[in-house]
Amino acid sequence: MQFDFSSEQKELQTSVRRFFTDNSPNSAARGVLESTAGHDESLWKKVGEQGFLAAAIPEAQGGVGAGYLELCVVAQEAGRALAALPTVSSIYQAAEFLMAVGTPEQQAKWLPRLASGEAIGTVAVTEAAGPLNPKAITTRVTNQRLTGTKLPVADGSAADFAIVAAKDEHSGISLFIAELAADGVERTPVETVDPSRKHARLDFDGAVVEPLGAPGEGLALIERIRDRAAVLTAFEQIGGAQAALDMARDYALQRFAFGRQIGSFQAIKHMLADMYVSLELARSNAYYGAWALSVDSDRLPAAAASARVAATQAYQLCAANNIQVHGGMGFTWEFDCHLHYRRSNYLALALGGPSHWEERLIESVRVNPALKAA
Amino acid sequence: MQFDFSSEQKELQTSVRRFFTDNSPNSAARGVLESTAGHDESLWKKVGEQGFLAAAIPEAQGGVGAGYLELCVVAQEAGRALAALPTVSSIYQAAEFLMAVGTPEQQAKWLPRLASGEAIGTVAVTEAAGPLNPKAITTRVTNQRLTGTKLPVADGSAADFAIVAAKDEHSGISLFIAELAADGVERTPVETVDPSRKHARLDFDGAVVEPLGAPGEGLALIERIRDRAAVLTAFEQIGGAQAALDMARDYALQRFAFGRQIGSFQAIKHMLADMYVSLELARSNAYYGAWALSVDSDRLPAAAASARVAATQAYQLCAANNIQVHGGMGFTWEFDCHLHYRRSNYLALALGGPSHWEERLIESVRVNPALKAA
Amino acid sequence: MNFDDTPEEAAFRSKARDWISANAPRELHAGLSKLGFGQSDAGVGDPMQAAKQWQKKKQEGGWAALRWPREYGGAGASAIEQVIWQSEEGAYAKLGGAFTIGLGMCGPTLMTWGTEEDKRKRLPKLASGEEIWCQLFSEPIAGSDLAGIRTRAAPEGDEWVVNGQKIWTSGAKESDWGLLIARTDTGVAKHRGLTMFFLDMKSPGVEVRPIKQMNGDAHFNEVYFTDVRIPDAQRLGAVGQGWTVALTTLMNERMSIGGSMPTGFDELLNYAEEIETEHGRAINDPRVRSRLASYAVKATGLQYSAYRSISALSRGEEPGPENSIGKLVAGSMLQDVSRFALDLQGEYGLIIDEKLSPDNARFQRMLMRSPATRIEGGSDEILRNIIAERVLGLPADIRVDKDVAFDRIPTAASAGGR
Amino acid sequence: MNFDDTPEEAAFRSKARDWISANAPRELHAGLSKLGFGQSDAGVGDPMQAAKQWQKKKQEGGWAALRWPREYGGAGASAIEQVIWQSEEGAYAKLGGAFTIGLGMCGPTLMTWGTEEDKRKRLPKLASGEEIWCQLFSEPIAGSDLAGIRTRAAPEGDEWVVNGQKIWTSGAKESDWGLLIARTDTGVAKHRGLTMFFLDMKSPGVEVRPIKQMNGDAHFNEVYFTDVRIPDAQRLGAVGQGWTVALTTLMNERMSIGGSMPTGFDELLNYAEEIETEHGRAINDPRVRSRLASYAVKATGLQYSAYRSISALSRGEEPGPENSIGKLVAGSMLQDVSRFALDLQGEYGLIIDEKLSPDNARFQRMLMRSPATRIEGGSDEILRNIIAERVLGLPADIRVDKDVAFDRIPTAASAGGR
Repeated sequence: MQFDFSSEQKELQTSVRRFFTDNSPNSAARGVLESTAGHDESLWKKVGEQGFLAAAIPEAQGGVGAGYLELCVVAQEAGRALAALPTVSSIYQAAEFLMAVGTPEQQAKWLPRLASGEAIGTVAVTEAAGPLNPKAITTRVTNQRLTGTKLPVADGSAADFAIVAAKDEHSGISLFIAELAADGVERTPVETVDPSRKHARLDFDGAVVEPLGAPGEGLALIERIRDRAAVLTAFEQIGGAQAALDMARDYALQRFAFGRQIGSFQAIKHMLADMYVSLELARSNAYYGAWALSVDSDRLPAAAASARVAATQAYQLCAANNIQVHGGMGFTWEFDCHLHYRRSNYLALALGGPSHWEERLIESVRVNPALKAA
Repeated sequence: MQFDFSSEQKELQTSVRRFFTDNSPNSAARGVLESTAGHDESLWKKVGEQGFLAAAIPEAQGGVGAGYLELCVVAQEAGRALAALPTVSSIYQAAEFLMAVGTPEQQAKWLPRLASGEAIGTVAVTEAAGPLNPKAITTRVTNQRLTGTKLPVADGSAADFAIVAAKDEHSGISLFIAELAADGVERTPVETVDPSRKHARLDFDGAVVEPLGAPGEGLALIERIRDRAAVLTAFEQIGGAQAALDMARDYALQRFAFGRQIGSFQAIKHMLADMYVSLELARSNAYYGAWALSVDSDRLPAAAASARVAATQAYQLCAANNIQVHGGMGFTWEFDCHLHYRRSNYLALALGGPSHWEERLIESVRVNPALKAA
Repeated sequence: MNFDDTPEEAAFRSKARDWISANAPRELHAGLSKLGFGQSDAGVGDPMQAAKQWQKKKQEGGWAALRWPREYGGAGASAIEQVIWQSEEGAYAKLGGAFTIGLGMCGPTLMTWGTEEDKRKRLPKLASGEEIWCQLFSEPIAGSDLAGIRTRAAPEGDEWVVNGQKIWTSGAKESDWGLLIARTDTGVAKHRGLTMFFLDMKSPGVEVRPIKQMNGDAHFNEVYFTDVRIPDAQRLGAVGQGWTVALTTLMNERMSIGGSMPTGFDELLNYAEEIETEHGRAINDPRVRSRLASYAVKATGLQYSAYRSISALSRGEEPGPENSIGKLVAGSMLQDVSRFALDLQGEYGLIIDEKLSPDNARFQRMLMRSPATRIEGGSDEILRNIIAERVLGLPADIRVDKDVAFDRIPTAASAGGR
Repeated sequence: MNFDDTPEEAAFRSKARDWISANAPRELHAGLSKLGFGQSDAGVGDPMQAAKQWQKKKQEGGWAALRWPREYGGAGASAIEQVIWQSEEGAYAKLGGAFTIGLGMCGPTLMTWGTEEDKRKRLPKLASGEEIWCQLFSEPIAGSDLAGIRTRAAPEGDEWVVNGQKIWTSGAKESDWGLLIARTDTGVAKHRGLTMFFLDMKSPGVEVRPIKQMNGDAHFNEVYFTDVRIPDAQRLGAVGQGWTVALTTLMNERMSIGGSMPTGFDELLNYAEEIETEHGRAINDPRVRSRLASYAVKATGLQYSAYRSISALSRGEEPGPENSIGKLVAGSMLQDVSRFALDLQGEYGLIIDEKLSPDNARFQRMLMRSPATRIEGGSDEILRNIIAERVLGLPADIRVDKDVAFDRIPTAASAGGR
């Protein structure tokens, strides 16, 4: 048993962290947030060149083939750096769908370009508020033509294609690949709680699509891929939580009130201790998720849900309390606290909200009690 | 609008408090807890003589007829004093059932003796773990003879009669009065989390009973009376919570560590502040419940549930944190902290647990949105 | 214990209701009603103009500054009458945000510490909405530690010359007058070297810069003072007595009675009736019900606590530090409620757009506004300290800045610029 | 990252499993398995005898004190081997409670600070269960503030004469030896006047009085010292170095690796499969599921954090203060879980009777035992301070008792006996 990243993976982490420190200071995320840019294009290009995105994509398909543990390392640093990149949509989801059920042609067409960052893929599932179920999907495909509206679609304006969940001709939910520059697709930016990762509304009016994976299996596939994405997203979340905790700690050391560092007051000390505890619980759950993902364990659903639930709690707590420690300054646009607050709330909902994952956790633990604590 | 007790009621409170201080120090509750005594008999006698118990029982039936606000005042002080008395069973419930649906004969037979404390009544509903519903009741009455087992029954060993919920001959749930000294009744003490208010197991084997209230209305009646009892119990709970908070505060002032009063550490200060906040929220909800009870408002179900939920939270928090403030001493048998811890957990479950009341609160608020906050 | 109106109260209520129905800007009601916590656009056109119109009308009708004496532009009403008025005014009260600081804090401070002439000249214009006031207390270096302010006021003839910077000043841009606390002596202990003034916000040397908040709004400002001159006649209280005067202001902040803090409970309850979860209608989902119940008792607990305060007030008692619980409870609850509501919406909850988001983006706006509630007007930590010390009688924190001359108190700079 | 055994680990596991299956007291397994947190009667007859038998057998088989060197009675095994052993030992480990303090804290302290002779004489008997040790640290006046102890040790020839009182001493009645920290100088700062000893618990002048706990058990004791004589040879570390020695003991407390704290999660999950709520089977009730999920991530988070510690340990890193999270999280969770389980039982949950209560009164016993968890071995408040200061690098609390001679530190008595 070795429950930690290897020394090679830790070296990778050091170099990825250095890369993001150099190339993605918070000001870069802020730049995207304050502009209409969909993401940080120059960073995306560099990240692609480094091969970071391609860690889990096989060499045969243009990737690096290093593995999921390496991709977790990258995700954690991207989260820490607040990187304004389409990671969740293009890498943690679109590439995974293609690897899981894409035809050789689909894989050959897209995977190398996703791996290099040349192309961006996304997933278009949601149409309305509430849980994801067949009733919630009204978008429809007839004769390979898609009609309906999806929102919010992460990176919907920048993406080259979207994997769309729609009703097929037998009224099952199936997946389709829609190229977004094609006719019959209209994209409109949609404002979300975290504009450093832009979203769009996609209106399809007879756009040509091709099927992805087995017909009628759409929701099951989404669930399967979301488990994988949940682990990777959890690493973005713990990276972000760590950054928010570090910010808060540094400020508590720096800021004086009543003639003392505010970090010398137990109210602040214990708040920070609770943030740390929450983060460590999340980190340990995420490690387990990383292991389950890396070996394709049958414990992945439970491990992914645990990683997701704990990471969401930790990042939301750390980001909110970071504002609290900063006092009034924490609530200004000028300070970076809100970047983490926004990101924490975006990531909390990106793959379905906390309550969805709580449900999935309990369902999975019942099926596979191996996850139960000793 | 006058949202407070009147000055007469406050004077009553002062004298009731003085009475309990003189006659029911914590050592009295401890005495009952450590013995096989069912309750504090000498205190019960004195309380009866003072007419405290009879506050809400009409003069015509041997009571004082003062009103429910006065009974709330008494309940709060009884809770504060940890009084080892059958208040919840005999006064808040048995007397209420009789006043609500007793025949004139039943009322005449029992109410004056309940009012004076000469007789004790109780309620025997529960038979098993879990929610209260028709399935949970297997006790049965045939030809006015009761067969089955009830536990835990508060004050079951000391009570003269029990109001028993049982299946009637049409398989509806009805209420019956069973005299407990009669043939066919066996009583066995049952250990509970708070032995300062003893419970028993009652085995009925063909005991003679008489019906109380309309047949088939048992569960509805129980619900109706429990709403009333919930308000009164909430006052016992906030009285207890106040006492636990006071104990903790006093200890925090008295105990030194690191050369300072432990009450000068923010960790302790803020814990006590949170206890206070919880108590004030409970107190205000209880006041509203008292008003609704006193005027028989249609808002009583919602008000009672709110009072109950908030008071349970407050007493459980204050009692547990009182132990925490006391450190190791708080966990000894010798210190009184556990008396409140026990009582808080007993009262939390006495009329059905917190989740039951949460359910009832939301159901009632939906029916009567007047309770909704402004 | 009585929740119903007495006959006198009922008469007052009906009078208020009639007057409102005859005079209120009914066309604005719908927009104001749906305006949630953290939302600023009620679609009322120029909000300041609408606010001033409503305030002036109220004053003419005898409904402004209800509890102030008539000679200062008020209505001489009782605490309970004010509560009745507020419940009748309802959503229209949201028009009056610009006057909250002036009516709630500056006016009462002037009432206690100002000269008769000041009071007769300034208070009626405050009551009528003609003049707007702001409160110049916090500084970048002195938030929770308010007595640590550094803005200097130096005497020069019968004037004071002020230099320094204030922050978190609501409505500074629109204000005519400001209530200013400044340091007049750095050689004595921090609480002893302060003095209170009021000043014309149009004085030369006053510069106001809005602060953009994380939610995009800009309700707060920085205010810079460069050689600003204030006549000594505009001093409130003695030189060096500023802290005592400030306590009056802060006590009156707590005294802003009546409508308790918004908590988000009603909005969540209503929303739960409308939407579906994985277990059917949200209101029928036991998980949602349980959360709603624990929110419910907080919301009603705060509301009834406010009623208890009013009852105490109407018996002539002063509102005490126990009123600190309102914001303490509501602040974190708002944050919690908004997160919970977004969770119910799933991925769609990300959208923050009045036209697309469920319920007019109410919960998204609440999410982005609520972190400030736990900070502004006394952080959670300060409020817990107030309860612990002033309600429960626990010892003060150990103070390293007490009985030390202000200019010798440790600061970030003196600690080596960390 | 690998959760599976390496071939060497698998071989070790299978060896351990075989040995246990051939040697463990199988007849006790059922009783030990159902023994919950806060329950003491496993139905094993004389628990001390059963404990000593099992420990002796383990030592003979080479499975006791696994990580200790062989020359001191241990097995020279690795951290991961110890974890594997613990997972295989399973419920039988519950037999060994009496040795926890000795093996986990006193032994390692002796290992670091004792003479070679001490170690060869005492440690093997500790490892074999022949001798039981207790730890004499806390005092009535000094709990969280451990360095505030007042038990005096005065030198007399080559002996020390000890007077004073200790408290919260687990197993003092059964112990042969005790690890004692005493004050040898009251005129210097509090941390500097302490010295560590070990002593024969049968020495004249040692009196042990059990403390009855709120749950009726009596695991803890008071220990009184009246002119107890300890040879100077039984001093550990230099005179005045006691605090440093104590830190070794406390660090080893954290080092007690492997099985993480009980949290109550598994028990609650199993129970939720069995019972009904108002919404059907508890496990299908969304409210219960949501609570279970938030407990689940704490339980697994603690378990995997323990694995991370073990991995760090097996790389040769010392376990640090981050291990404080275990008890901090588990303590309040146990209290919460037990209350929640009782709530599910309704009024019936009041009953605390192994024969009547659901699941063997497991949750009732947990309710009555769990408040102690948040206090013993470092209160929640101390643990948060440790994390804040030693993990996050925040400043220490302001200390009024530092750099002050011990006998001049303020106490309740000096403050006027409040």
